[in-house]
Amino acid sequence: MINTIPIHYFLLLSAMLFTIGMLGVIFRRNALIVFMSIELMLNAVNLTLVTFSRFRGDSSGHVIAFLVMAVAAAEAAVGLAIIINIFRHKKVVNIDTMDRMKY
Amino acid sequence: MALILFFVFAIAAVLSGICVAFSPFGNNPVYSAIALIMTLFFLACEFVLLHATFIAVLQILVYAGAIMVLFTFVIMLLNLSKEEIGEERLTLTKVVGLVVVLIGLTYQIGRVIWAHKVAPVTLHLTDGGPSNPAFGTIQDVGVKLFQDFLVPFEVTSILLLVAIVGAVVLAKRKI
Amino acid sequence: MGLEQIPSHFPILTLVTFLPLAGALAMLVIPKANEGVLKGFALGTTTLTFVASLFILRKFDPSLGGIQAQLADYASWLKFFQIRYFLGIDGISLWLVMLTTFLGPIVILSSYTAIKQRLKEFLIALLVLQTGMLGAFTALDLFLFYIFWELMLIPMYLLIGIWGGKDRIYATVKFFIYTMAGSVLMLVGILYLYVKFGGETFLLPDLIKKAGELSVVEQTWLFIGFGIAFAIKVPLFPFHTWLPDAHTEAPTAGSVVLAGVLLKLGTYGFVRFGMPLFPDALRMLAPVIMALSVWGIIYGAAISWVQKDVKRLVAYSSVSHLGFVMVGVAAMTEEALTGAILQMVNHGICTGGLFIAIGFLYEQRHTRLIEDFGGLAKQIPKFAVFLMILTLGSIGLPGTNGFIGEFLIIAGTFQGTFTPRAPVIGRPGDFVDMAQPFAHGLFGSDGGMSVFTFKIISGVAGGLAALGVLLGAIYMLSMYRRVMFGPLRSRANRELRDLNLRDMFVAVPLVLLVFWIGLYPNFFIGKMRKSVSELTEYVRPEVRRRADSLDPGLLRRTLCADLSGKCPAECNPVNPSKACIKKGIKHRVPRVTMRTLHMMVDAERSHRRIRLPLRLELPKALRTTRTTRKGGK
Amino acid sequence: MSNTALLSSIVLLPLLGALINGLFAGRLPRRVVEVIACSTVIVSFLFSLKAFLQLMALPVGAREIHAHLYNWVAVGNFRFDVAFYLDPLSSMMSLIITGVGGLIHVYSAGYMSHDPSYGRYFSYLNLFTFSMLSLVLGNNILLMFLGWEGVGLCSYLLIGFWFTDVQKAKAGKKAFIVNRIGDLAFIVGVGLLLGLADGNLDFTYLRKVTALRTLYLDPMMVKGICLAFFIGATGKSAQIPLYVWLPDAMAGPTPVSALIHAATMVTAGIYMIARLNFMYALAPEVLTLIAGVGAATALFAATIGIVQRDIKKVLAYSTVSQLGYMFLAVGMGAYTAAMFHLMTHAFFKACLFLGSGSVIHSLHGEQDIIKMGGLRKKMPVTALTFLTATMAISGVPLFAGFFSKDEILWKAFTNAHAGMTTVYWGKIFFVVGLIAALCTAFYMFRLYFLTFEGEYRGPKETEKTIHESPVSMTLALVVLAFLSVVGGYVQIGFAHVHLLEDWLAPVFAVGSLNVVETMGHSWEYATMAMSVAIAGVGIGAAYYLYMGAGTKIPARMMEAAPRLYNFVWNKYKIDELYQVVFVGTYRSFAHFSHRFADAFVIDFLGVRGTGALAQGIGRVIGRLQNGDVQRYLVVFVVGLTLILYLWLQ
Repeated sequence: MINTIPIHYFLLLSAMLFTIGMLGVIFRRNALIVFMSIELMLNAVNLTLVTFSRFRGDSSGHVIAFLVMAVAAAEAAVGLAIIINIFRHKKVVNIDTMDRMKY
Repeated sequence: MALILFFVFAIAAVLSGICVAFSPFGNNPVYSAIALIMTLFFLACEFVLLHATFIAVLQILVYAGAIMVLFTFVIMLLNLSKEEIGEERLTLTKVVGLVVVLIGLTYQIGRVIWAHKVAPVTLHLTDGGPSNPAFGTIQDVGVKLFQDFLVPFEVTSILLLVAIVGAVVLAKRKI
Repeated sequence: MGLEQIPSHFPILTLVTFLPLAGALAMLVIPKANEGVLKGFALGTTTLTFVASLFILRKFDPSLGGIQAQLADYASWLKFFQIRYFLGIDGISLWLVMLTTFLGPIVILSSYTAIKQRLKEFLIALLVLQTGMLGAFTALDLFLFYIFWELMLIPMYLLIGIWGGKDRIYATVKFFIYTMAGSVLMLVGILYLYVKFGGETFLLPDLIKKAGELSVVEQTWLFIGFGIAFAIKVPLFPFHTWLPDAHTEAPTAGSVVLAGVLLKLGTYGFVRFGMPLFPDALRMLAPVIMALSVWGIIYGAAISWVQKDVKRLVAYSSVSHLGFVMVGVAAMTEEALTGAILQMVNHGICTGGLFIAIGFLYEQRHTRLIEDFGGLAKQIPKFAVFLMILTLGSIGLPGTNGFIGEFLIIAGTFQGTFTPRAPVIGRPGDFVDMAQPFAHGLFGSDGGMSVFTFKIISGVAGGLAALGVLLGAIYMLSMYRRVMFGPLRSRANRELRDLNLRDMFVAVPLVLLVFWIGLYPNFFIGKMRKSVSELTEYVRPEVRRRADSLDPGLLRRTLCADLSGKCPAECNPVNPSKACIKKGIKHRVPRVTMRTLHMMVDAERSHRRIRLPLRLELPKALRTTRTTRKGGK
Repeated sequence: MSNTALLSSIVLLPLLGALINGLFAGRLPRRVVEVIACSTVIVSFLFSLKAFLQLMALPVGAREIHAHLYNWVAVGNFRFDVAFYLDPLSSMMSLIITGVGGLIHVYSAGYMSHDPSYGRYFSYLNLFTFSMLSLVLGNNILLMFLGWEGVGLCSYLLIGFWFTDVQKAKAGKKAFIVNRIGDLAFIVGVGLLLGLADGNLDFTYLRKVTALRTLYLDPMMVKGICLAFFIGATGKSAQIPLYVWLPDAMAGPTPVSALIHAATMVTAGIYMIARLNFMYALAPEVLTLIAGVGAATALFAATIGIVQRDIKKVLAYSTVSQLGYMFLAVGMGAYTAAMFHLMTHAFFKACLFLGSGSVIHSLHGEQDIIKMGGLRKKMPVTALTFLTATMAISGVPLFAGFFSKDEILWKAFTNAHAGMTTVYWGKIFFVVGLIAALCTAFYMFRLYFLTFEGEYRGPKETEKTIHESPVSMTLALVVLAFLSVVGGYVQIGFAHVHLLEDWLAPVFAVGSLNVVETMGHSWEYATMAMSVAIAGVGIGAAYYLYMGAGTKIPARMMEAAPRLYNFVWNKYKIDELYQVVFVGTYRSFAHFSHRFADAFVIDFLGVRGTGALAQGIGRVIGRLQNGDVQRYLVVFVVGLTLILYLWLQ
């Protein structure tokens, strides 16, 4: 018994991480931390994908997780570039100051 | 045994995850970055528990390695002062968000998960592993990737290319 | 479908429709600076279009019926959605197409010197607009129609917005949004029809065939959806307030096209789509439409009387005139509908001409206020004659076109009072739950409008519409007097120039048409007769039933009974005098009698009391027809 | 010459003249304009004469000439032709129109010789003749209506001929619009009639229909139609309540007043009712109403005429009054009497107007009779012809007016038909007519005495320039004066032969069926005696007050009852009343509609209100889209939670 882990444990872990990430996105003003929280959420999702992949015995979930990583990489690259750009203009990285929707 | 490992890694991941979003050490994003790296690491451990060795490796290499380096790079580059970081502010929206997330969403998700308790996942540490012994290996995932998911894979490469171009265009002062 | 059996012929309709668009495309390559070439090219294109449309007139066969069935051009277009490119023409759209092509060169000529900036774009917009209008008049596929309908909107929007007056932006946005709001409702209606019948067709004839399956409630809602789009375009009271603004701000050419053709699309829409697709709904809502349009006639006339701006005055007069047209449409008699279609053309000529005349003054004086003019008749006599003829045409003086249209509408509406109608509107029960309280007042308990009610309604409508003839004279002649008569006061007015040769080319065709339609309208009526009678018969099948049931011999105009001429006195044909009976002279029942008797029969059938002077024994001829009528049902 | 050619050339020749003069108005020499204008009408007159003779040659029952030109409108049930129809009635009318019209054209050549818009004037005048001829010769009501409105148009154009004068232009407009009120009723009548008559408006057809099928026609409907047509007639023929335009119409050139507003156009209403006598026979109540309105108008207008000072205004009110007589006759079912009076009135009233025109012409536009006097010596021909016509209108025995007016009064006294609730209506109308005759004799002779007798009262410097008018003008005067003497003899009853009555009998056959004479023939002489006596009293009073010993009395009467005088002098303030009641109401309605209903309720509240509402909603919702990503996320999470909550129930 001790060697088996019920699947919903993984799912709960994923949900907790996801919730933490979401709270981070909602609460933090610092754009960098918001970004990292997003990464956290992505990882939580990855965990779910991998869990179900294991559960179904089908490694397609791994592939999706791989693709998610690629997307996360792209997102991080572009997002950080945007942050740099905004920082140059406004000298702050606070997300609640970025509400003009166009520059 | 596996359960113990799971709990250790899970608790570590959750704690460091909390440190990412709500760092007890201060507002400096560096703390968050380090906490994130730790979270990623513990998650990689969880992946291993799930027989996802390839993903676990990628998690360390790509995520903790490449992406997080980019983050720290940017953090260093911006070199934010205390004033620039500023104070956190609690607004009505945020409070509403907190309440909803904690009570509503968590309750809902938890309810779903408990309602759908399914058969326990057996781990490879003991007998009765997956029917396919190669599950989760590079070979297994690689075959899938280059046969069934070839087009998404190639599209991803285009995405990355575009992201590179975009990042360069955005971050550069003058092109 | 049978589309493949359409005889192949030269696609003249497509040519006429797209010639202006082709011209507009060709004009793109002409450099901006060559204003003369641009104008000449646009004029040439529109003239060519008009000449080409004369071939339509020649090829048109007035003896053929069918909705838009003639000279059809067909091509499959978006196969997946069963959308077809299908143009056709019939007696109803023929004259509107001719009016559009006729006004084309006139519009270009009238703005020859008026437009100082962005001439090329202006001309292109006009040409594109023309294609849109022609397409809307000829399109047979509802989707295609919608495309053309919206295509007209954009050039008009630009015409008002760029070359307009002071408040042009306000006016053009109002025009655009107002019209757009209506057409969206129509689009919903079109799509509903399409989906309802299995997504197989957008073709009008097919939809008409299937529309019988619609319940009255559906018909009513669809009619309201289509109707609001058309009512805004007409514009029917109370959807009219965009019109004065748009007219006042639009450049002359824009006003002419707007009044001349664009507004007709509303009334045309009612005739083309409202009538055949939703006949039951139309019959039910006819009193409402009549009431709105009669009120529009009086209201528009009253308001235009107190306008200070000539253009606004004429714009409000359009509300009044198109009220006439709508009365004619709602009356649904053949005479009134003919009058309505003719009146659309008349309004295009007269009001179009009036706008040209105002543009002529505005171009020289840069004012449209009535008080700035006065006594112009002395200074510019030719112009005075031109304006007088248009004024007379628009107030409906006999001998001019306006009279024929207005008279046919008024008299035709009165005819409604005398045409007893089968008292069923829609299927009993269909409608009851939707408008019970409304129905109680206007309709009988069986859901049908009583003969008597319809008599009263259309009689009152006809009488009030006739009031428009008087009110029209009041505001038009007041305007004419204040602008043209009296002493020539202002110095600027003394420098006005009279019509030159180019203006004469604009004025003379309009004037000729005014008199042509006024004195020999049969040429115009003859082409539309078949289509109109088919349509009215479709909407009011009881009319056809009556015609069928009558012995054609009795329909001759011969009144007296006795054709042999032996009858000594003109005696009562139903009860001939004893002397005649002795001599064996036979009398025929004159047509009038037949009709009166029919009225009695209908009244008896519907258990309604119609005041008739005399109780008669029905003659044998009628007894048989009565049974055939029953049998035929 | 075929019938078609004959009839259409009668009608179309003046149109040809109008077109030529109209299109080349400025370019033709005066002489040519004159010749074209006059010759077309005169040739038309000759053709009318020829047609008249042709008609005479036909047997009595079949005196009809048809001329079909083309089918005008044919739609559905309706079918109207452009076709002409000559019967005794229209033949008589066409002779009057072209005859008197021709004379007036010739007269105008002299009268208008100094006017710059010579061509335009004659073009209008010819157009009028055309319209009037198509009115009387049209074979259906619609063609008649074409002429009916056409003459209205020409009247409008000619009243406002000198349009630089705002008052004149306004008078023209007023005439047209008041006429249009009548025309409105006319159209309604036509619309109703079309339903009864199955879309056929030919007079011959209608006559047969009504003669044949009195049984089938809804009597109320027929009465409604007849009433509508009568309202149309009150507009054109200037009866109460629509007479107000005619006095103002005197703003036009005097020959126009003579031709249009005295001799021809204003009689169109009488002609129309006479033409439709068969229908009015079915609506006797309407006939009584017509008689009542006619009698009231005759008296009412005559009383206004007594105090007027403008020579043309007096004549205008006199015209209204005389038209009242004609309507009285029509209403009594005495159609022949009405047509008889119409004819004689055309002669003497045209003569009077032309005479006044001659006076005005030589006085350079002076129209106030107080400033005239003694003109007989300077203008003997004018004075003599004017006197002749005055005697005719006043009913001096043996002059034309005597016969015709006497016949009307006699018929009023003796006729009765189904529409009269009591035979005493006729007696009442007779008495009213008699009083009106008294007034007529009085004011006409007052006019004559003030203008032509006594001493000249105008400014001295103009006195020298007073001269007799040229031959072209006096010629018409003489001819018309001659006609106003002999015109009455066509109806005089020798051995039971009344030329006019016999001539018109077939036309009025149906109409006079229901009319009965309640009194013997000998009463004719009694009424005749009464009217002669009344005329004598009127003339005597006028002589006494303006020529004889009592010249001071009018002024004293004026002072004695200034209010009454002013009230009558201001034409009972009817114009002002109409202005307030109708024009004022309409104007307030228009302003209310414009400013409040249209600009405020519909446009501001309705249209712009909708726009503002959309904008307001947009603004409220737009606040959600403030760019705060975190708020978006919260909203998103709330939504997600709700969806989950609902979905997982």
